[in-house]
Amino acid sequence: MTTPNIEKKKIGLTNIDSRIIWLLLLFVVGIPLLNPIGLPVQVSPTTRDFHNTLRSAQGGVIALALDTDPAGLAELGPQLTAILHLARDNNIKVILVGWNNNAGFYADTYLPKVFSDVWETRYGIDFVNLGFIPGGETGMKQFAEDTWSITSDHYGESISQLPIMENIRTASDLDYIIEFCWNIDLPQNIMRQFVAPGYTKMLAASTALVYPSLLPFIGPDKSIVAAVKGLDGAAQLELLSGHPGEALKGTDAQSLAHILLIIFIVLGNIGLIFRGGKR
Amino acid sequence: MAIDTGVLVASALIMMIYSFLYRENIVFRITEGAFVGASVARIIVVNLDTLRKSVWVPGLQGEIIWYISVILGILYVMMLTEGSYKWLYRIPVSFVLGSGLGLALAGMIKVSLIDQIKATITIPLVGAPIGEILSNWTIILATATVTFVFYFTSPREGILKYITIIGRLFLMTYLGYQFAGTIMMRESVLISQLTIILKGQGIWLVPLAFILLAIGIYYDWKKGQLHWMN
Amino acid sequence: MITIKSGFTSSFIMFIAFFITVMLTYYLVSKGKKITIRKLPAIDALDEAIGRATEMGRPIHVTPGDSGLTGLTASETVAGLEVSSYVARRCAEVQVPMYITTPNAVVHTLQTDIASQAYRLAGQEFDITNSILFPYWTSFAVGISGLVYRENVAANICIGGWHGICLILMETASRIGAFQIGGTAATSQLSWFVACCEYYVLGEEVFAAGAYLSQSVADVSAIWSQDLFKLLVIAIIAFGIVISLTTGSDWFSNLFNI
Amino acid sequence: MGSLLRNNLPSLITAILGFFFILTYYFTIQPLNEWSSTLAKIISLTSLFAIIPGTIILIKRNTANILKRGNESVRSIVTLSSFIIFLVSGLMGLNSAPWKWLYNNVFLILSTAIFSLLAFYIMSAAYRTFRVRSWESAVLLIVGLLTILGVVPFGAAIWSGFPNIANWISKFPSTGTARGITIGIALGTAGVIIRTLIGRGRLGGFIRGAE
Repeated sequence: MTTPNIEKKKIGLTNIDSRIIWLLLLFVVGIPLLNPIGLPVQVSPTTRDFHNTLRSAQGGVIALALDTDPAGLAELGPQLTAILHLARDNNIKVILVGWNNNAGFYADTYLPKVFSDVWETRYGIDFVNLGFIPGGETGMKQFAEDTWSITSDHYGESISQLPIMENIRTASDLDYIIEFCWNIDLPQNIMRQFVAPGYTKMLAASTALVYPSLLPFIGPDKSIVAAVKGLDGAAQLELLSGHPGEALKGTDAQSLAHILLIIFIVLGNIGLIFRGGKR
Repeated sequence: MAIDTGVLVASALIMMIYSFLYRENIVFRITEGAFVGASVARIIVVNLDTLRKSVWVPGLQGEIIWYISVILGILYVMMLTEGSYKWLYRIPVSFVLGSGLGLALAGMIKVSLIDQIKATITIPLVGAPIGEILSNWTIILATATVTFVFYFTSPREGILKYITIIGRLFLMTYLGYQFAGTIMMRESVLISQLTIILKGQGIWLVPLAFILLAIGIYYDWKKGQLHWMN
Repeated sequence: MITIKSGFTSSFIMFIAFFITVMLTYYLVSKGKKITIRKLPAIDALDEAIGRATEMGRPIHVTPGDSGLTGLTASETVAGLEVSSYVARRCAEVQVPMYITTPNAVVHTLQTDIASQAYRLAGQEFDITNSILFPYWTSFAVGISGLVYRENVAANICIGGWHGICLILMETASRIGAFQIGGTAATSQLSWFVACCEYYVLGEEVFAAGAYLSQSVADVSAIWSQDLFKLLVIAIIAFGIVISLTTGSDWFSNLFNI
Repeated sequence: MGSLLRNNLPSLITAILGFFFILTYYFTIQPLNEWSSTLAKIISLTSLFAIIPGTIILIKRNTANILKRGNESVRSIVTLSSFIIFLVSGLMGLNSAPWKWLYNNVFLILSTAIFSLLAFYIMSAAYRTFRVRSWESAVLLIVGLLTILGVVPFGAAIWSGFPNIANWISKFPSTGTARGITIGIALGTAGVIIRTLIGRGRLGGFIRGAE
């Protein structure tokens, strides 16, 4: 193995060793996790919209499309839990699917968090885990046109044995599809295959990263009816659903990490001023 | 108190990955290898399970039409051969691309073009409070000028130069907004990882990790390989 | 029996209009109409990167991004493949080892073939074990970081469609002092390319990069047709606003509902 | 004959399928629309096989590394053994205890841990990059800071106006800009797709196998 050619560099305010910054970040995030400060959380209008729209589906059936990578679960996982709680409290049936090949396993992890006490009796009636559907956009078209084309759920049980699927023959029998957005591609695929042909309406649960790209599509008369964003949105949703969880605990740590970032950006710029604005 | 092996292994793995932040080392290399192998195996397992559910089980009931996909799929192997039949691997590729591109194009024109134009020209521009009207004009101005920032076939002269400047202003606003979102998302992921370590038995491993790190730094310093890095 | 679905007439007309624009510009460019594309320094720097690798005797890493060939990122990935093809050709000529990586299985089959062809044109044999598939985003991130670090690459060329993990690759490459050329159209990633790369193409410049490199009729005409269509879209928006401001009626915007 | 087929069959399939799905998206054409779901399922299942060449290359590469007994051999042994362990436990069934344990405590954790490296890198990259050298970077920074302060509870605790500013930025200038970008990218992508479907342009050339 060859040794990387790292050159010696001057030490100063504009070039603090990255590893020192990283160590500081570890402490700044870790300490509030151990000792929460408990800053109050305000519910933003977008999250309230999302909550009201979801509750309007009372008594209906919604599909949750878990198209995220594991890393997205940091934000989408708390959102998913809160949405499942809301669905259970408002008597909404949920169908969990996904075009990411992890989808079945996520559902397997998150459904018991909410439904563990009624798993044996209500699985297939109130909630179902249909698992992974291959093929990306092509697979979405297949599911939207003919829901029964996927033949069995994640655990291999035939779809005709599941009472919840009895009346769900195409996507138009769904009240909403909630897309768990991790990148901009998959939500747009859902818009193209589920919303534009008029099958069903769409809600978005998105990471803070992808939310800006979804902005032009969000609105009561546009493709995405309402959206919830990021860890802050998850915390607000937990507050609204009345089941406080992981997200509310994480917001303090997030606040402090941002303060650290702001400090470092300011430090970098101060160093720049002292050196006369040259790089 | 029972030992939770799952959390201990998980915490150890997280710290082994973070050791890359100091520098590339044998611990990281082992984790990297384990993950690369695991991710390949996982996809194979999931794919086999999907095939069992969608091809094998219906096949037992006489629906053999899905075996077409197996025949097409096997052609991917031809990519590895050298010879006059290598081109056969492009047949499944062309199936996947043809359907994917066709579906994408048809829907894209509706969702990303027609709907967006409609949304822009139906923004209320009269009969609302003045603040809202000005804000609505901001949307239109942003859409129009940003489109010109990426205009390639004519030089940026005359009026186009000023349009581009306004466009870049809006672009920077958007990038700033997106920058904030990016940071928040990344920090949430970090928080979720540290929660796993700190909220369970993984916290026992933290002192051990720092001791190992200190030993590593000491040896690097002795060998003269400890450099200021930025 | 053919009937158009309700609400899709306007989309279909738009599709036909775009199709005709693409075909017409293709025809005009192939008949000799000159279209100049803005100069892109990053693409000119590819040769510099390969030159550095030759001097140092170290390999090159090139990747068309972490995206696939369907959906929105298709065009970025295609541009990335175009760049890979060019780099492979030059690497074969100067006999610099080249690694090419991707997380997408379909892209992997194509890129392996493209690299082999480029090498064959230069009379060389491409070792296909240097075309590596890490079939998952995060395994891709960690795999290429390890690869770049251990092989001590001289240059890291990462033009393509990126979703998030590019920063892991670029930070690692800048740690070992590799020469970096990158680019993407994903707005969430733009700032990191500015931070880490010596040369970069940003936003829709990526689409132009492919055309700039190949100068083929189809690619150049596509850039032209995009620009023409942008003008059309702006004109439609302006016309719609003027109509609604002057007459107050919404007949024009209703056209988009049919 | 052979070369004619080789050069044209793949691009012909691409074109036929592409226009088939475009037409059935806009029009109701019987019986084509009834076939489209079946066809979509067959193609979706086909995409599962694309992993094969990559896997074979990976195994080949790692076996070669082990046989060379170089620096890479330790990592290659780990790669192959983890591949086999995951494969075997997965073949025992996706609900078997070993697979669930491995998936939740190794795969999910490693995947997220690698991604969380970005939280560190982003910190140092932001520190190094975001120097106010021009009005453009100033705008970017100010908007970024305002948004952060508007979203996290800490900002609202300082001044209650921050959430409103963040909401305004997201609702108006960002929406407009994102729309402009969306239109641009849609046009770029549509251009590539049409060129590919008619067998021209780079991707069309790749499918044809032309160099």
